[in-house]
Amino acid sequence: MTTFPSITLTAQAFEPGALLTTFCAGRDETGAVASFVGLARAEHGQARLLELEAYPGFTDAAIAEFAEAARTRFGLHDYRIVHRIGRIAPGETIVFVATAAPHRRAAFEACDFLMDWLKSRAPFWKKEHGPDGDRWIEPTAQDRTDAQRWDQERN
Amino acid sequence: MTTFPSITLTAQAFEPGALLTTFCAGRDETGAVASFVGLARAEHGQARLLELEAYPGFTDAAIAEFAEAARTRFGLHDYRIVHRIGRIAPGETIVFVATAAPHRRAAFEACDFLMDWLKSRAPFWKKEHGPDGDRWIEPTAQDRTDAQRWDQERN
Amino acid sequence: MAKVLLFGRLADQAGWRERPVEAASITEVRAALADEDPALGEALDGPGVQVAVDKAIVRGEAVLTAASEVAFLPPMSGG
Amino acid sequence: MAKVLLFGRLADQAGWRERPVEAASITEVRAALADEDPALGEALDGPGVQVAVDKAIVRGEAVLTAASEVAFLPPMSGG
Repeated sequence: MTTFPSITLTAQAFEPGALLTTFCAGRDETGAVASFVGLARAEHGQARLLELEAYPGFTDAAIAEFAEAARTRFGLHDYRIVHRIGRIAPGETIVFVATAAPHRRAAFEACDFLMDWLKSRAPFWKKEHGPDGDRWIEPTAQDRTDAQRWDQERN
Repeated sequence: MTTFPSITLTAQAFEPGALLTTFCAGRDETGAVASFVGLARAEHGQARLLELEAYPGFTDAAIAEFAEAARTRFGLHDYRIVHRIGRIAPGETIVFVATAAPHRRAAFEACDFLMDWLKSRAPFWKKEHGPDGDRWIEPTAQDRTDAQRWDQERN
Repeated sequence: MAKVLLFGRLADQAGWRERPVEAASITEVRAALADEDPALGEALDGPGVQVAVDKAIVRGEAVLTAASEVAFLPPMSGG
Repeated sequence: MAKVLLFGRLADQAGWRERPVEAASITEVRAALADEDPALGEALDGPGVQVAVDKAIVRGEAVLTAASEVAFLPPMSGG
Protein backbone atom coordinates (compact mmCIF):
# COMPACT_ATOMS: atom_id res chain seq x y z
CA MET A 1 0.00 0.00 0.00
CA THR A 2 1.82 3.10 1.24
CA THR A 3 5.56 3.38 0.86
CA PHE A 4 5.68 6.59 2.91
CA PRO A 5 4.98 7.21 6.60
CA SER A 6 1.34 8.13 7.25
CA ILE A 7 2.06 10.71 9.94
CA THR A 8 5.03 13.06 10.32
CA LEU A 9 5.75 15.81 12.83
CA THR A 10 8.55 18.02 11.60
CA ALA A 11 10.41 21.12 12.73
CA GLN A 12 11.49 21.78 9.12
CA ALA A 13 9.55 23.86 6.59
CA PHE A 14 7.99 21.56 4.00
CA GLU A 15 6.52 21.81 0.55
CA PRO A 16 2.93 20.51 0.22
CA GLY A 17 3.07 19.89 -3.54
CA ALA A 18 5.82 17.29 -3.25
CA LEU A 19 3.76 15.45 -0.64
CA LEU A 20 0.68 15.53 -2.87
CA THR A 21 2.59 14.18 -5.86
CA THR A 22 3.98 11.27 -3.83
CA PHE A 23 0.57 10.58 -2.35
CA CYS A 24 -1.17 10.50 -5.76
CA ALA A 25 1.43 8.41 -7.55
CA GLY A 26 0.76 4.85 -8.66
CA ARG A 27 -2.92 4.74 -7.78
CA ASP A 28 -5.10 2.66 -10.06
CA GLU A 29 -8.27 2.34 -8.00
CA THR A 30 -8.30 5.64 -6.09
CA GLY A 31 -10.70 7.99 -7.84
CA ALA A 32 -10.42 10.82 -5.35
CA VAL A 33 -7.70 12.57 -3.38
CA ALA A 34 -8.78 15.47 -1.19
CA SER A 35 -6.16 17.55 0.51
CA PHE A 36 -5.80 20.53 2.75
CA VAL A 37 -2.92 22.91 3.38
CA GLY A 38 -3.01 25.13 6.45
CA LEU A 39 -0.79 28.21 6.18
CA ALA A 40 0.35 30.67 8.83
CA ARG A 41 -1.29 34.04 8.18
CA ALA A 42 0.53 37.33 8.54
CA GLU A 43 -2.63 38.92 9.99
CA HIS A 44 -2.03 42.15 8.07
CA GLY A 45 1.24 43.15 9.61
CA GLN A 46 0.47 41.96 13.13
CA ALA A 47 3.17 39.49 12.07
CA ARG A 48 2.60 36.84 14.68
CA LEU A 49 5.17 34.12 14.68
CA LEU A 50 3.50 30.87 15.58
CA GLU A 51 5.13 28.30 17.83
CA LEU A 52 3.74 24.79 18.14
CA GLU A 53 4.80 22.36 20.78
CA ALA A 54 4.12 18.63 20.55
CA TYR A 55 4.85 15.75 22.90
CA PRO A 56 6.73 13.30 20.68
CA GLY A 57 5.42 9.78 21.04
CA PHE A 58 2.18 11.07 22.55
CA THR A 59 1.04 13.59 19.95
CA ASP A 60 1.80 11.36 16.95
CA ALA A 61 0.20 8.34 18.65
CA ALA A 62 -2.98 10.34 19.30
CA ILE A 63 -3.06 11.51 15.67
CA ALA A 64 -2.50 7.95 14.44
CA GLU A 65 -5.31 6.59 16.58
CA PHE A 66 -7.72 9.22 15.33
CA ALA A 67 -6.65 8.88 11.70
CA GLU A 68 -7.09 5.10 11.75
CA ALA A 69 -10.62 5.60 13.08
CA ALA A 70 -11.22 8.02 10.20
CA ARG A 71 -9.86 5.49 7.70
CA THR A 72 -12.45 2.98 8.89
CA ARG A 73 -15.29 5.47 9.18
CA PHE A 74 -14.88 6.84 5.66
CA GLY A 75 -13.52 3.74 3.92
CA LEU A 76 -10.25 5.46 3.00
CA HIS A 77 -7.60 3.76 0.91
CA ASP A 78 -4.99 5.91 2.56
CA TYR A 79 -4.12 9.16 4.29
CA ARG A 80 -1.09 11.37 4.81
CA ILE A 81 -0.66 13.88 7.62
CA VAL A 82 2.34 16.18 8.01
CA HIS A 83 2.34 18.73 10.83
CA ARG A 84 4.90 21.42 11.57
CA ILE A 85 6.15 21.92 15.08
CA GLY A 86 8.43 24.64 16.42
CA ARG A 87 8.50 28.21 15.11
CA ILE A 88 6.49 28.90 11.97
CA ALA A 89 6.74 32.13 9.97
CA PRO A 90 3.80 33.77 8.09
CA GLY A 91 3.16 32.10 4.74
CA GLU A 92 4.72 28.80 5.83
CA THR A 93 2.78 25.56 5.82
CA ILE A 94 1.52 24.41 9.21
CA VAL A 95 -0.30 21.27 8.20
CA PHE A 96 -0.89 19.05 5.17
CA VAL A 97 -3.61 16.41 5.15
CA ALA A 98 -4.47 14.21 2.18
CA THR A 99 -7.08 11.46 1.96
CA ALA A 100 -7.56 8.88 -0.79
CA ALA A 101 -10.85 7.12 -1.43
CA PRO A 102 -12.69 5.46 -4.29
CA HIS A 103 -15.07 8.44 -4.59
CA ARG A 104 -14.89 12.12 -3.80
CA ARG A 105 -17.57 12.43 -1.11
CA ALA A 106 -15.63 10.13 1.27
CA ALA A 107 -12.30 11.80 0.47
CA PHE A 108 -13.65 15.31 1.13
CA GLU A 109 -15.49 14.38 4.31
CA ALA A 110 -12.53 12.49 5.76
CA CYS A 111 -10.15 15.37 5.05
CA ASP A 112 -12.55 17.87 6.61
CA PHE A 113 -13.06 15.56 9.60
CA LEU A 114 -9.32 15.12 10.18
CA MET A 115 -8.70 18.87 9.93
CA ASP A 116 -11.49 19.74 12.37
CA TRP A 117 -9.98 17.37 14.90
CA LEU A 118 -6.37 18.42 14.29
CA LYS A 119 -7.27 22.10 14.70
CA SER A 120 -9.27 21.72 17.88
CA ARG A 121 -8.40 18.52 19.73
CA ALA A 122 -4.97 17.28 18.68
CA PRO A 123 -2.38 17.44 21.46
CA PHE A 124 -0.44 20.54 20.48
CA TRP A 125 0.28 23.65 22.49
CA LYS A 126 0.29 26.81 20.46
CA LYS A 127 1.95 30.11 21.23
CA GLU A 128 1.67 33.33 19.27
CA HIS A 129 4.61 35.72 19.32
CA GLY A 130 2.96 39.08 18.61
CA PRO A 131 3.89 42.75 18.90
CA ASP A 132 2.47 42.79 22.44
CA GLY A 133 4.40 39.73 23.58
CA ASP A 134 3.75 36.02 23.65
CA ARG A 135 0.54 34.23 24.50
CA TRP A 136 -0.54 30.61 24.65
CA ILE A 137 -3.78 30.11 22.79
CA GLU A 138 -6.68 27.70 23.01
CA PRO A 139 -9.11 26.42 20.37
CA THR A 140 -11.60 29.02 19.13
CA ALA A 141 -15.33 28.63 19.56
CA GLN A 142 -15.50 28.01 15.79
CA ASP A 143 -12.96 25.19 16.09
CA ARG A 144 -15.04 23.54 18.80
CA THR A 145 -18.22 23.91 16.75
CA ASP A 146 -16.53 22.46 13.66
CA ALA A 147 -15.27 19.45 15.58
CA GLN A 148 -18.63 18.87 17.26
CA ARG A 149 -20.33 18.55 13.87
CA TRP A 150 -18.90 15.05 13.69
CA ASP A 151 -19.94 13.87 17.15
CA GLN A 152 -23.39 12.98 15.87
CA GLU A 153 -23.58 10.72 12.85
CA ARG A 154 -24.41 12.48 9.61
CA ASN A 155 -25.91 11.02 6.47
CA MET B 1 -2.97 38.45 -7.11
CA THR B 2 -2.56 35.37 -9.28
CA THR B 3 0.36 35.08 -11.65
CA PHE B 4 -1.00 31.85 -13.16
CA PRO B 5 -4.11 31.23 -15.26
CA SER B 6 -7.15 30.32 -13.15
CA ILE B 7 -8.54 27.73 -15.55
CA THR B 8 -6.72 25.40 -17.92
CA LEU B 9 -7.99 22.64 -20.22
CA THR B 10 -5.14 20.44 -21.33
CA ALA B 11 -4.63 17.34 -23.46
CA GLN B 12 -1.31 16.67 -21.68
CA ALA B 13 -0.90 14.60 -18.52
CA PHE B 14 -0.15 16.90 -15.58
CA GLU B 15 1.25 16.64 -12.12
CA PRO B 16 -1.03 17.94 -9.34
CA GLY B 17 1.73 18.55 -6.79
CA ALA B 18 3.46 21.15 -8.94
CA LEU B 19 0.15 22.99 -9.31
CA LEU B 20 -0.44 22.92 -5.55
CA THR B 21 3.02 24.27 -4.80
CA THR B 22 2.57 27.17 -7.22
CA PHE B 23 -0.90 27.86 -5.84
CA CYS B 24 0.29 27.94 -2.20
CA ALA B 25 3.40 30.05 -2.80
CA GLY B 26 3.70 33.60 -1.52
CA ARG B 27 0.46 33.69 0.45
CA ASP B 28 0.53 35.78 3.61
CA GLU B 29 -3.16 36.07 4.40
CA THR B 30 -4.52 32.78 3.10
CA GLY B 31 -4.95 30.44 6.02
CA ALA B 32 -6.52 27.60 4.07
CA VAL B 33 -5.99 25.87 0.75
CA ALA B 34 -8.30 22.95 -0.03
CA SER B 35 -7.65 20.89 -3.09
CA PHE B 36 -9.00 17.91 -4.92
CA VAL B 37 -7.40 15.53 -7.41
CA GLY B 38 -9.64 13.31 -9.51
CA LEU B 39 -7.89 10.23 -10.90
CA ALA B 40 -8.97 7.78 -13.57
CA ARG B 41 -9.65 4.40 -11.98
CA ALA B 42 -8.62 1.10 -13.54
CA GLU B 43 -11.89 -0.48 -12.31
CA HIS B 44 -10.09 -3.72 -11.40
CA GLY B 45 -8.90 -4.70 -14.84
CA GLN B 46 -11.95 -3.49 -16.75
CA ALA B 47 -9.29 -1.02 -17.93
CA ARG B 48 -11.56 1.63 -19.33
CA LEU B 49 -9.73 4.35 -21.15
CA LEU B 50 -11.54 7.61 -20.60
CA GLU B 51 -11.97 10.19 -23.33
CA LEU B 52 -13.15 13.69 -22.55
CA GLU B 53 -14.27 16.15 -25.17
CA ALA B 54 -14.59 19.87 -24.51
CA TYR B 55 -15.74 22.76 -26.67
CA PRO B 56 -12.82 25.20 -26.42
CA GLY B 57 -14.00 28.73 -25.72
CA PHE B 58 -17.36 27.42 -24.51
CA THR B 59 -16.34 24.89 -21.86
CA ASP B 60 -13.68 27.11 -20.29
CA ALA B 61 -16.02 30.12 -20.35
CA ALA B 62 -18.73 28.11 -18.58
CA ILE B 63 -16.22 26.94 -15.94
CA ALA B 64 -14.95 30.50 -15.46
CA GLU B 65 -18.45 31.86 -14.99
CA PHE B 66 -19.27 29.19 -12.41
CA ALA B 67 -15.95 29.55 -10.60
CA GLU B 68 -16.30 33.33 -10.32
CA ALA B 69 -19.73 32.82 -8.76
CA ALA B 70 -18.11 30.39 -6.30
CA ARG B 71 -15.39 32.93 -5.50
CA THR B 72 -18.06 35.43 -4.49
CA ARG B 73 -20.28 32.93 -2.69
CA PHE B 74 -17.48 31.56 -0.50
CA GLY B 75 -15.28 34.67 -0.26
CA LEU B 76 -12.32 32.95 -1.92
CA HIS B 77 -8.99 34.66 -2.35
CA ASP B 78 -8.31 32.51 -5.35
CA TYR B 79 -8.93 29.27 -7.19
CA ARG B 80 -7.14 27.07 -9.70
CA ILE B 81 -8.82 24.54 -11.99
CA VAL B 82 -6.97 22.26 -14.40
CA HIS B 83 -8.98 19.72 -16.40
CA ARG B 84 -7.68 17.05 -18.73
CA ILE B 85 -9.29 16.55 -22.11
CA GLY B 86 -8.64 13.82 -24.69
CA ARG B 87 -7.66 10.26 -23.80
CA ILE B 88 -6.86 9.57 -20.16
CA ALA B 89 -5.26 6.34 -18.92
CA PRO B 90 -6.01 4.69 -15.54
CA GLY B 91 -4.08 6.35 -12.71
CA GLU B 92 -3.76 9.64 -14.58
CA THR B 93 -5.10 12.88 -13.19
CA ILE B 94 -8.42 14.04 -14.68
CA VAL B 95 -8.97 17.18 -12.67
CA PHE B 96 -7.24 19.39 -10.11
CA VAL B 97 -9.16 22.03 -8.17
CA ALA B 98 -7.66 24.23 -5.46
CA THR B 99 -9.34 26.96 -3.45
CA ALA B 100 -7.73 29.55 -1.17
CA ALA B 101 -9.61 31.30 1.62
CA PRO B 102 -8.88 32.95 4.94
CA HIS B 103 -10.34 29.98 6.84
CA ARG B 104 -10.78 26.30 6.14
CA ARG B 105 -14.56 25.98 6.13
CA ALA B 106 -14.90 28.26 3.09
CA ALA B 107 -11.97 26.61 1.30
CA PHE B 108 -13.38 23.11 1.79
CA GLU B 109 -16.94 24.02 0.84
CA ALA B 110 -15.89 25.91 -2.27
CA CYS B 111 -13.69 23.05 -3.46
CA ASP B 112 -16.49 20.53 -2.86
CA PHE B 113 -18.98 22.85 -4.61
CA LEU B 114 -16.75 23.30 -7.66
CA MET B 115 -16.13 19.56 -7.93
CA ASP B 116 -19.83 18.69 -7.68
CA TRP B 117 -20.55 21.05 -10.54
CA LEU B 118 -17.57 20.01 -12.66
CA LYS B 119 -18.48 16.33 -12.32
CA SER B 120 -22.16 16.72 -13.15
CA ARG B 121 -22.85 19.90 -15.06
CA ALA B 122 -19.70 21.17 -16.73
CA PRO B 123 -19.84 21.04 -20.55
CA PHE B 124 -17.77 17.93 -21.22
CA TRP B 125 -18.69 14.85 -23.19
CA LYS B 126 -17.25 11.67 -21.77
CA LYS B 127 -16.64 8.37 -23.50
CA GLU B 128 -15.44 5.15 -21.93
CA HIS B 129 -13.41 2.75 -24.04
CA GLY B 130 -14.09 -0.60 -22.37
CA PRO B 131 -13.66 -4.27 -23.22
CA ASP B 132 -17.17 -4.30 -24.72
CA GLY B 133 -16.57 -1.23 -26.91
CA ASP B 134 -17.09 2.49 -26.50
CA ARG B 135 -19.93 4.27 -24.82
CA TRP B 136 -20.81 7.89 -24.15
CA ILE B 137 -21.75 8.38 -20.54
CA GLU B 138 -23.96 10.78 -18.61
CA PRO B 139 -23.80 12.03 -15.02
CA THR B 140 -24.66 9.43 -12.39
CA ALA B 141 -27.61 9.80 -10.06
CA GLN B 142 -25.04 10.42 -7.26
CA ASP B 143 -23.47 13.23 -9.26
CA ARG B 144 -26.88 14.87 -9.68
CA THR B 145 -27.66 14.47 -5.98
CA ASP B 146 -24.28 15.92 -5.00
CA ALA B 147 -24.77 18.95 -7.25
CA GLN B 148 -28.33 19.51 -6.04
CA ARG B 149 -27.11 19.82 -2.46
CA TRP B 150 -25.98 23.33 -3.34
CA ASP B 151 -29.18 24.50 -5.03
CA GLN B 152 -30.70 25.39 -1.70
CA GLU B 153 -28.73 27.67 0.57
CA ARG B 154 -27.02 25.92 3.43
CA ASN B 155 -25.84 27.36 6.74
CA MET C 1 -22.69 29.67 -44.95
CA ALA C 2 -21.90 28.78 -41.35
CA LYS C 3 -19.38 26.57 -39.60
CA VAL C 4 -21.22 23.67 -37.94
CA LEU C 5 -19.69 21.71 -35.03
CA LEU C 6 -20.93 18.44 -33.57
CA PHE C 7 -19.91 17.06 -30.16
CA GLY C 8 -20.00 13.74 -28.33
CA ARG C 9 -22.29 11.05 -29.72
CA LEU C 10 -23.60 13.40 -32.43
CA ALA C 11 -20.13 13.61 -33.99
CA ASP C 12 -19.69 9.84 -33.78
CA GLN C 13 -23.08 9.29 -35.39
CA ALA C 14 -22.48 11.78 -38.22
CA GLY C 15 -18.91 10.70 -38.88
CA TRP C 16 -17.70 14.31 -38.81
CA ARG C 17 -17.06 16.96 -36.17
CA GLU C 18 -16.89 20.18 -38.20
CA ARG C 19 -17.98 21.33 -41.66
CA PRO C 20 -19.38 24.32 -43.49
CA VAL C 21 -23.12 24.32 -44.19
CA GLU C 22 -24.95 26.65 -46.57
CA ALA C 23 -27.59 28.16 -44.27
CA ALA C 24 -28.76 31.56 -42.97
CA SER C 25 -30.58 30.33 -39.86
CA ILE C 26 -30.56 27.43 -37.39
CA THR C 27 -33.69 26.08 -39.05
CA GLU C 28 -31.87 26.03 -42.39
CA VAL C 29 -28.88 24.25 -40.81
CA ARG C 30 -31.18 21.57 -39.39
CA ALA C 31 -32.97 21.18 -42.72
CA ALA C 32 -29.76 20.93 -44.74
CA LEU C 33 -28.28 18.31 -42.41
CA ALA C 34 -31.52 16.28 -42.16
CA ASP C 35 -31.89 16.34 -45.94
CA GLU C 36 -28.51 14.69 -46.34
CA ASP C 37 -28.62 12.40 -43.26
CA PRO C 38 -32.16 11.90 -41.89
CA ALA C 39 -30.98 9.94 -38.81
CA LEU C 40 -28.64 12.79 -37.88
CA GLY C 41 -31.46 15.29 -38.42
CA GLU C 42 -33.57 13.35 -35.93
CA ALA C 43 -30.71 13.16 -33.42
CA LEU C 44 -30.17 16.93 -33.59
CA ASP C 45 -33.83 17.39 -32.65
CA GLY C 46 -33.53 14.81 -29.84
CA PRO C 47 -34.08 15.44 -26.11
CA GLY C 48 -31.43 17.47 -24.32
CA VAL C 49 -29.58 18.59 -27.45
CA GLN C 50 -28.72 22.28 -27.16
CA VAL C 51 -27.53 24.72 -29.82
CA ALA C 52 -24.81 27.32 -29.36
CA VAL C 53 -24.16 30.14 -31.81
CA ASP C 54 -20.72 31.68 -31.47
CA LYS C 55 -20.25 29.82 -28.18
CA ALA C 56 -23.46 31.08 -26.52
CA ILE C 57 -26.50 28.84 -25.97
CA VAL C 58 -29.44 29.88 -28.17
CA ARG C 59 -32.98 28.75 -27.50
CA GLY C 60 -35.13 29.06 -30.62
CA GLU C 61 -34.05 30.68 -33.86
CA ALA C 62 -30.98 32.76 -34.79
CA VAL C 63 -29.85 34.50 -37.95
CA LEU C 64 -26.45 33.30 -39.15
CA THR C 65 -23.73 35.10 -41.08
CA ALA C 66 -20.86 33.58 -43.01
CA ALA C 67 -18.71 33.87 -39.87
CA SER C 68 -21.20 32.16 -37.56
CA GLU C 69 -20.22 29.04 -35.65
CA VAL C 70 -23.17 26.75 -34.85
CA ALA C 71 -22.57 23.93 -32.35
CA PHE C 72 -24.92 21.04 -31.52
CA LEU C 73 -24.36 19.91 -27.94
CA PRO C 74 -25.74 16.60 -26.70
CA PRO C 75 -26.43 16.26 -22.94
CA MET C 76 -23.25 17.08 -21.06
CA SER C 77 -21.68 14.42 -18.92
CA GLY C 78 -19.58 16.54 -16.62
CA GLY C 79 -15.86 15.94 -16.38
CA MET D 1 12.84 9.05 40.85
CA ALA D 2 10.86 9.89 37.74
CA LYS D 3 11.41 12.08 34.70
CA VAL D 4 8.92 14.96 34.79
CA LEU D 5 7.96 16.88 31.63
CA LEU D 6 6.04 20.15 31.44
CA PHE D 7 4.33 21.48 28.30
CA GLY D 8 2.97 24.79 27.05
CA ARG D 9 2.33 27.50 29.62
CA LEU D 10 3.31 25.18 32.49
CA ALA D 11 6.87 24.96 31.16
CA ASP D 12 7.03 28.73 30.65
CA GLN D 13 5.78 29.31 34.19
CA ALA D 14 8.19 26.83 35.78
CA GLY D 15 11.19 27.93 33.72
CA TRP D 16 12.02 24.31 32.83
CA ARG D 17 10.60 21.63 30.55
CA GLU D 18 12.17 18.45 31.91
CA ARG D 19 13.83 17.31 35.13
CA PRO D 20 14.14 14.34 37.44
CA VAL D 21 11.98 14.37 40.56
CA GLU D 22 12.37 12.08 43.59
CA ALA D 23 8.89 10.55 43.82
CA ALA D 24 7.16 7.15 43.75
CA SER D 25 3.66 8.35 42.81
CA ILE D 26 1.95 11.23 41.02
CA THR D 27 0.88 12.60 44.39
CA GLU D 28 4.52 12.67 45.50
CA VAL D 29 5.52 14.43 42.25
CA ARG D 30 2.88 17.10 42.83
CA ALA D 31 3.97 17.52 46.46
CA ALA D 32 7.66 17.78 45.61
CA LEU D 33 7.06 20.38 42.89
CA ALA D 34 4.58 22.41 45.00
CA ASP D 35 6.96 22.40 47.91
CA GLU D 36 9.65 24.02 45.81
CA ASP D 37 7.39 26.29 43.70
CA PRO D 38 3.91 26.80 45.23
CA ALA D 39 2.58 28.74 42.18
CA LEU D 40 3.58 25.88 39.89
CA GLY D 41 1.98 23.38 42.28
CA GLU D 42 -1.27 25.33 42.01
CA ALA D 43 -1.02 25.49 38.22
CA LEU D 44 -0.50 21.71 37.99
CA ASP D 45 -3.77 21.24 39.92
CA GLY D 46 -5.55 23.78 37.70
CA PRO D 47 -8.57 23.14 35.45
CA GLY D 48 -7.94 21.09 32.33
CA VAL D 49 -4.42 19.98 33.23
CA GLN D 50 -4.00 16.29 32.44
CA VAL D 51 -1.27 13.88 33.50
CA ALA D 52 0.34 11.25 31.29
CA VAL D 53 2.54 8.45 32.58
CA ASP D 54 4.74 6.88 29.92
CA LYS D 55 2.73 8.72 27.23
CA ALA D 56 -0.69 7.47 28.34
CA ILE D 57 -3.23 9.70 30.08
CA VAL D 58 -3.76 8.72 33.72
CA ARG D 59 -6.76 9.83 35.74
CA GLY D 60 -6.07 9.55 39.44
CA GLU D 61 -3.03 7.96 41.01
CA ALA D 62 -0.20 5.88 39.52
CA VAL D 63 2.85 4.16 40.96
CA LEU D 64 6.09 5.37 39.42
CA THR D 65 9.38 3.59 38.89
CA ALA D 66 12.78 5.10 38.20
CA ALA D 67 12.09 4.77 34.47
CA SER D 68 8.68 6.48 34.57
CA GLU D 69 8.03 9.58 32.51
CA VAL D 70 5.37 11.87 34.00
CA ALA D 71 4.03 14.67 31.79
CA PHE D 72 1.77 17.54 32.84
CA LEU D 73 -0.35 18.65 29.89
CA PRO D 74 -2.24 21.95 29.97
CA PRO D 75 -5.38 22.27 27.80
CA MET D 76 -4.44 21.41 24.23
CA SER D 77 -4.85 24.05 21.59
CA GLY D 78 -5.00 21.92 18.48
CA GLY D 79 -2.54 22.51 15.66
